[in-house]
Amino acid sequence: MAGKTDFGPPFYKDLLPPVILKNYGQWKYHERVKPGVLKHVAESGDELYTIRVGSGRLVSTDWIRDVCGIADQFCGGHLRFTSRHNLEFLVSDKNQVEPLIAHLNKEGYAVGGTGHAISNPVHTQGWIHCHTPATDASGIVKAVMDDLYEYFADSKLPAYCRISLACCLNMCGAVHCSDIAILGIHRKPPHVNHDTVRAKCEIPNVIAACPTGAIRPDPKEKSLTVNEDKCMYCGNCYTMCPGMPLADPIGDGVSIWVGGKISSARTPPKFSRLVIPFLPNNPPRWPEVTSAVRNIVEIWATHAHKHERMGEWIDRIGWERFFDLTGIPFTVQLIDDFTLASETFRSTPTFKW
Amino acid sequence: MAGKTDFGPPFYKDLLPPVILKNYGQWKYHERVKPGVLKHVAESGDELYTIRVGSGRLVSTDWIRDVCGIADQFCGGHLRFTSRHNLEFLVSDKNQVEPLIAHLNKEGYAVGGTGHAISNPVHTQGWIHCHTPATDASGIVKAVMDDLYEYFADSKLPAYCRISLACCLNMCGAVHCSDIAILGIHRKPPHVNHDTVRAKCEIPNVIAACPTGAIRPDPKEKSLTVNEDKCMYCGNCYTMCPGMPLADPIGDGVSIWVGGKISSARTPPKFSRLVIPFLPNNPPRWPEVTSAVRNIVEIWATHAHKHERMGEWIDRIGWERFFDLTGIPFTVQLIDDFTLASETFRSTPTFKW
Amino acid sequence: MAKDSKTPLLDQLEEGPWPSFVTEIKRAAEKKDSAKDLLHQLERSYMDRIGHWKHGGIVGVKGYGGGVIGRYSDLPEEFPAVAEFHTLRVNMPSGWFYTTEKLRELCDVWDKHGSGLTNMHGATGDIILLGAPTNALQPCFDDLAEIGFDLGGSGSDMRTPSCCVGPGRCEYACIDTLDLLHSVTMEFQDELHRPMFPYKSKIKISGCPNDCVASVARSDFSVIGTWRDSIRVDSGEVTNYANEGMDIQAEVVDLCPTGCMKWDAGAKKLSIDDGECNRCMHCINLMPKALRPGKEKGATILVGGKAPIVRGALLSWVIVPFMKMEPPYTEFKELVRKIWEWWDENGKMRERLGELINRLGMRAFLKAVDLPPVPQMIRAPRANPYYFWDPEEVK
Amino acid sequence: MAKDSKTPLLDQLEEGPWPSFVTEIKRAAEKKDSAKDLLHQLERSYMDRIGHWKHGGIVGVKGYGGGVIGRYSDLPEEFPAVAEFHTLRVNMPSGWFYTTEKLRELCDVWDKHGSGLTNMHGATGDIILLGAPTNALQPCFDDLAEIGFDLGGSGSDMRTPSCCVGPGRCEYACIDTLDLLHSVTMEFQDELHRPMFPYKSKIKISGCPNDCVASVARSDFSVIGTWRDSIRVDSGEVTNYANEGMDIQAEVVDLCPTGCMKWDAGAKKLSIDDGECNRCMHCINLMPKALRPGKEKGATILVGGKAPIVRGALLSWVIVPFMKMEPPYTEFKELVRKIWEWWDENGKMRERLGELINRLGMRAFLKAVDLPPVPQMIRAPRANPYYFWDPEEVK
Ligand code: SRM
Ligand code: SRM
Ligand code: SRM
Ligand code: SRM
Ligand code: SF4
Ligand code: SF4
Ligand code: SF4
Ligand code: SF4
Ligand code: SF4
Ligand code: SF4
Ligand code: SF4
Ligand code: SF4
Repeated sequence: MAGKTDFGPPFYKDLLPPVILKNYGQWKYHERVKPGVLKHVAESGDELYTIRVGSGRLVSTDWIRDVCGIADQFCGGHLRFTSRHNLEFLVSDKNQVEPLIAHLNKEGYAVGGTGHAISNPVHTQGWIHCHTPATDASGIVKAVMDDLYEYFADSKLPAYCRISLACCLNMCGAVHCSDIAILGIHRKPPHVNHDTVRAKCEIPNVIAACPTGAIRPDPKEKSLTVNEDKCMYCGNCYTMCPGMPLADPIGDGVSIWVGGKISSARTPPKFSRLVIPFLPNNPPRWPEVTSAVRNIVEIWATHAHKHERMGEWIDRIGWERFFDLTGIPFTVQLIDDFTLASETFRSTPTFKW
Repeated sequence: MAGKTDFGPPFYKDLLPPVILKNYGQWKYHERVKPGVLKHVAESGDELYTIRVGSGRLVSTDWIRDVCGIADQFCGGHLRFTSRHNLEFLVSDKNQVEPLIAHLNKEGYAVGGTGHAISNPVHTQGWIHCHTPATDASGIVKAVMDDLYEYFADSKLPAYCRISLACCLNMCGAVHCSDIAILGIHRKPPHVNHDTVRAKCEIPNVIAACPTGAIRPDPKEKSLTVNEDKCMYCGNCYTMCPGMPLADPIGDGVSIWVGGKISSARTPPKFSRLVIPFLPNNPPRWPEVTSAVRNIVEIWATHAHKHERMGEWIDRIGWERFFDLTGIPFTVQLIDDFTLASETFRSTPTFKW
Repeated sequence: MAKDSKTPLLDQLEEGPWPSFVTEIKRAAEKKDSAKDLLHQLERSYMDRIGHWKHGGIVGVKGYGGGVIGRYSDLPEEFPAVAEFHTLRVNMPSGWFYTTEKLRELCDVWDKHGSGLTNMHGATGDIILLGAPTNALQPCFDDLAEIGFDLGGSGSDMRTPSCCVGPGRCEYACIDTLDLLHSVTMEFQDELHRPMFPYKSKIKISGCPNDCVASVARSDFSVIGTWRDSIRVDSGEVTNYANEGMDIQAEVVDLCPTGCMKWDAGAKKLSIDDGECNRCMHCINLMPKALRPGKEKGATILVGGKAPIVRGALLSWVIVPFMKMEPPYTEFKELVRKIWEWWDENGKMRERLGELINRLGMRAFLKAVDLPPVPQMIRAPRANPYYFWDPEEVK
Repeated sequence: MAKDSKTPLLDQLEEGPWPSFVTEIKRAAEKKDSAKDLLHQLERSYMDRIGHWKHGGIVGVKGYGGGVIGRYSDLPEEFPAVAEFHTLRVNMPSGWFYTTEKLRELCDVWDKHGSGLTNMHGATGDIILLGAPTNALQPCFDDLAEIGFDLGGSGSDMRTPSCCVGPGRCEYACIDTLDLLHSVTMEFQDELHRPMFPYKSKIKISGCPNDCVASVARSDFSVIGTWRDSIRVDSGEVTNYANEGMDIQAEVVDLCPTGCMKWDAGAKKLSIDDGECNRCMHCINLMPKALRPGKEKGATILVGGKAPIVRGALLSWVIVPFMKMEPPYTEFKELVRKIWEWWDENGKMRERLGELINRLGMRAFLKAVDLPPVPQMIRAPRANPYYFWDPEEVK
């Protein structure tokens, strides 16, 4: 078979459970039976129960075999994953729902994440596998979700609350439109290793890669220099050139962004916005991060109207009130100075004290 | 007295009528008595009536003497002008109000412009006195206001409607935040007159003045060339250098912008936005312009809620609906492609058909 | 319109209810050749659909670098009386208040030296004396000085500042706009009269957020009156408005942008959660007899407003949420000076203050002029992760 | 946590209710040295507060330019089993549906060649097989091919597209997301597997404006299902929701962004002015039994979404308000090709589609790909007067 290419992914129809094949595109409505459990009803009257289970995403083949075992037992050998990396058991026999949940509870699986909950944080590689991280991904996510577990297991928030994490501002976690985004940031310019630069890097490409024009040729060294005043630690140069690492135990850490949104329900998609410019990397449990996130979640949950997402709530009360209520200090880093900065300035004397 | 400088404008207190001097800063409330007439009542109980009169702004000393005569007769020799160049007669004796109005009507003055009206269009020099105009100012304003006179003389609109005009995109009329802005535009690049450029212009300054970088040195001519593809006819180069005129009978004309706002009442200030990219210069009465403006005013007046400014109405119904209702064709020029363009694109599938 | 009229196009603009500038030019033309030539050159423009003025050279009066706009006809042979046709910008009094006496003096001077045509007023606020030859400028200014009228700004200087009518006639005024304007104008006479900056700089002062002088859109420094405490409510008058037919729920409460008002239609009682009010003025505008701004008054200072040249129009941005505004306005004047200094040091030619802040960043600006960052400055925090750290902070 | 544990920091992450990735690594570590070294290198990172991976060189499998991310430890002496630790991106099936049989086959292959660790799934949607040495890549791929799993994208190619569950389980689906995804993936196998573009290009497909696959934020091509006709209303079910305690006025009508709904609480009657509805989904989301999308279904196409590198994050922009989406999806595929061609010709290295449109202007883009300008493309028209004219138009 060697040499076979471009045959594409497995054909989805071969993988769908019978109830879906039968009712494909003929779903009529759904109900949220209880946290972690959805019921979809087809035009035909057929029912499909979904039991959602939290996943650490970084899983072993043993874990996959475990959940396959469960799917064999309760779901006719079918399961799926969600766009946020949760696992979903697809049950067509209503009588299997409670036994499945009991089994899952017994085995310690995390059932939840539906409705007005905090679902699985989309996240990235961090120190597990990437070369540009400013923080770890899986570790913070684990710490944050342990802390916020009640909001995964129950649907008691005013609205959806999507938390995402990216370990550097490449933002593989697509955190930029999350209710709460946790973003690894570097705070020190790259340290130029001239030997590596000479050996491994195409100098014009590295210069071109810098969004702020901070990189200049260093003709003497046949290498590069960085104008440190202009560098905002994006790591673009490092992606182009291994001779410019910027990771640093003191410089690196985490920033918090809030109010983003993807769906167009009620209000259009929004970007998340910076509210805490830096929290230190404090493994294994990043207590500064978990408590900052919990504070924001809880202040929002207390003050928001029903169905009001984080960003919708802030739009209603105003950012000045957000900082007030959360007690988060307003610092100069939060004020934009990139390309579209002027759009974020306030051009009216109407604001709250 | 020659050589006296820096003595500043006349001291305002020397020019205020007695009723104002007495009640300065002690005004309690006002009423809009009828179109063109305001009544301000002071804490002391004193009353001040304002009768507002439209002005063409370009007036002769004879006219000034005329209105001074009226002010002597009815207002103890006091009058003022407004920030939109209307004339205001300040009457402290209630019994003079009706006689004054009768007199004004008899003499053909335009009384009105208060409340939910179309007040005097702020405008500029045009062909009267400037060197960069793409249209005339006073002529269009006269034609438009003749046409819309009913909305000046009466206060029958849903809300304020501020019309402004600027004869080139320097926007001396500060039209950029008007409910309806009439803006002169050039559509042809400057025609370079090498002799004048050599004689009168500082080449580096001219190059630097071009916002799009369209101007290059022409070493052969010791002058300049314009990359016509990059030129958007702002006239900046002409302001710096008389050797680059861009006025043209066919190229020049008028564009229409809507939905701007200055006050922070209800909603923050807004920029006006382009809805008609070009109408020809058709003096003396610019019929295309007057009918375009009337159409917009009337569609707005018919559809807006009470107290809803043009821009607030459009924000509520959406721009797609605005084009629908007004029948104005949507053309590619309306789509932004300047610095902040991406902020104006629609990032949601939610819109109206 | 006479058949043999020499201005058939313009003549059509003498008809209709709106006051006619053509009539005014004709009135002046009866006395002044320059006004007559202006009329005919304008008629030519109406035929040609093009202006007939040339770029102005630098003209002016002794001791001043600005205040006069030079202008030359491009058809000087045909219209010799407007071959030179410069305008003087004359600084108006605060709030555009006049006595008829003062205005007549002005007319006399202008009839003596110029075209007899004016703009009452220019878009910046000046009295525009429209058209005089070069040699008339100095004598005209000398006579103006005699009657106490000084020139306004032009070129790269502080332009003539302006203000709304404020305490002169408006019950909403939270600051003394007329006095502040006069004080500022007198303080900065040098900056007004002698171009010294990278580009023009404008100051406009409005007594409340209605911003009747459009400061937020067209001045580098926008001063807008506001208050820190609660709206003053006269419940009896609220009831009166309701009784007179105002739909307080629909017209007032539902349009309140912060949703901080409640109307109890049965009890005819209005309540305001003042902590959440953003002082937009809407409710006060609708019920001036019943509602008034609070008593702890001052101004919000915004900077950076401007028209599109060169990098796009800007609305001013909040940089000081609240400043007390009492004579002699030292805090405000010092802030203006400090900002001008920074702009002067860093601005490129033809770069307005707002554009400079955009180029160097709000942070650099705030640091340079020593203002603390507060959330009132922004509509929203940044959405991009491209922010800088001072090496001092990274320890 | 054992006192003599060699991973005291990571061990703390085995506690707590959320599933533990540490436990997973340990499980794999029981069988695989690479997993064990990963664990210990990670512990080191937790101590050092810094990553220990080096920039990856180019590694891959025969015939493909992408699909593998090279990765090397910067402590290869200490952790030799992860000295080379490349990941394979394996193209997932539409909607992430699996049979246990298929998954077990996958596990077997991966246990044979790699670390036994995976991401189910990567942020783009691939199955990530996390960590194998260079020499294992080809054999691993060969075995994957055997069981019908192909590689996904990496580098400057089309990335593995993804879609929401759509008609598989969701009553809101206005397009067949699963089928469209499969069809597109098969159509563009070459673009997926062989980097040929200025930079990466992503396609994501959501069945309705809820956008459960976050296409608007993280794909160059966002396909979002919608409808052209009216929301289907089952009045009886509306009444049921009301009877069951839903406050339809407050929860539904008041939150409708267009204000196009009315609720007659007495008659329990809901009416929708569908002409003004913008299909935001809110009311349908709240009352799925009572309200359903219309019947004339298709998709809105948006382009340009991306993360911040290099010029800032972008949300996708509407370029086709409505397109029918029926197999074989020719219109959509042709549009994608046309756009890629334009991007390929004009884009600089590392310039995503959205950035290119920003640089050259939406107008140039629309012209090049032959799409008519419509107001649905914009939130608002331009506010600046800096626009161009084609000399042809100026006559
Ligand atoms: C399974 C999944 C699709 C998939 O193909 O995997 C899915 C499934 C459903 N979504 Fe979703 N959404 C899924 C990711 C998303 C995402 C993407 C994301 O979070 O990254 C979004 C956009 C989030 C955002 O706006 O930031 C999303 C925004 C929605 C919304 C809009 C919520 C809002 O009010 O803004 C709804 C409507 C609702 O909740 O009633 C919705 C509704 C639904 C419904 C009720 C649709 C249906 O009728 O079946 C499904 C059950 C929701 C639930 O969890 O209670 N789904 N949904 C995804 C589950 C992810 C998870 O494991 O948690
Ligand atoms: C006289 C003048 C100030 C001056 O120093 O000259 C003035 C005077 C008043 N304005 Fe104004 N405004 C004046 C220009 C403006 C401007 C500037 C402009 O138009 O260029 C604005 C901003 C316009 C905008 O937002 O685009 C302005 C926005 C307002 C508003 C807010 C309207 C809104 O709802 O957005 C009010 C409140 C109201 O109308 O109740 C207001 C209210 C008032 C009041 C009622 C204030 C008072 O209590 O005395 C005055 C009478 C208004 C009337 O005409 O009915 N004034 N007002 C200006 C008259 C100009 C004219 O001749 O028409
Ligand atoms: C006379 C006046 C228009 C009028 O008919 O009222 C005027 C006339 C000119 N303006 Fe203006 N501007 C006038 C108020 C304005 C305003 C409104 C304001 O001040 O509130 C603005 C917009 C606000 C602002 O400054 O941003 C304005 C923005 C401009 C600009 C663009 C500035 C920018 O930064 O975008 C230019 C271009 C330039 O400076 O080269 C300009 C340039 C000019 C020049 C000097 C043309 C030039 O480039 O040489 C015009 C001379 C015309 C002439 O021959 O008399 N004028 N100009 C206004 C001054 C009268 C007065 O002093 O009272
Ligand atoms: C594995 C994955 C994160 C994860 O843990 O899930 C990932 C990992 C990397 N991404 Fe990513 N990206 C991953 C999804 C994303 C996403 C999300 C998405 O696709 O929906 C984004 C944001 C959406 C977008 O593309 O705009 C994303 C935006 C980036 C960027 C910034 C791109 C931009 O235009 O802003 C980079 C920087 C680059 O390309 O140099 C990047 C670069 C990288 C690199 C290749 C680092 C590099 O510069 O060499 C990372 C390799 C890590 C490793 O060693 O495995 N990755 N990356 C995701 C791919 C898994 C998969 O195939 O399923
Ligand atoms: S977000 Fe940055 S550090 Fe994290 S996986 Fe992506 S590129 Fe690597
Ligand atoms: S980290 Fe980013 S900003 Fe700094 S030098 Fe590298 S590319 Fe430029
Ligand atoms: S808008 Fe332009 S043409 Fe009109 S007066 Fe101002 S600079 Fe001159
Ligand atoms: S008109 Fe404006 S864009 Fe055109 S060349 Fe002159 S300065 Fe440049
Ligand atoms: S800005 Fe305010 S204080 Fe000044 S005139 Fe207008 S309403 Fe009165
Ligand atoms: S001033 Fe504006 S925000 Fe304050 S109560 Fe009145 S309407 Fe509401
Ligand atoms: S995007 Fe719409 S169709 Fe797709 S799963 Fe979400 S709600 Fe259903
Ligand atoms: S889909 Fe949205 S806009 Fe349409 S009726 Fe429902 S809530 Fe209103």
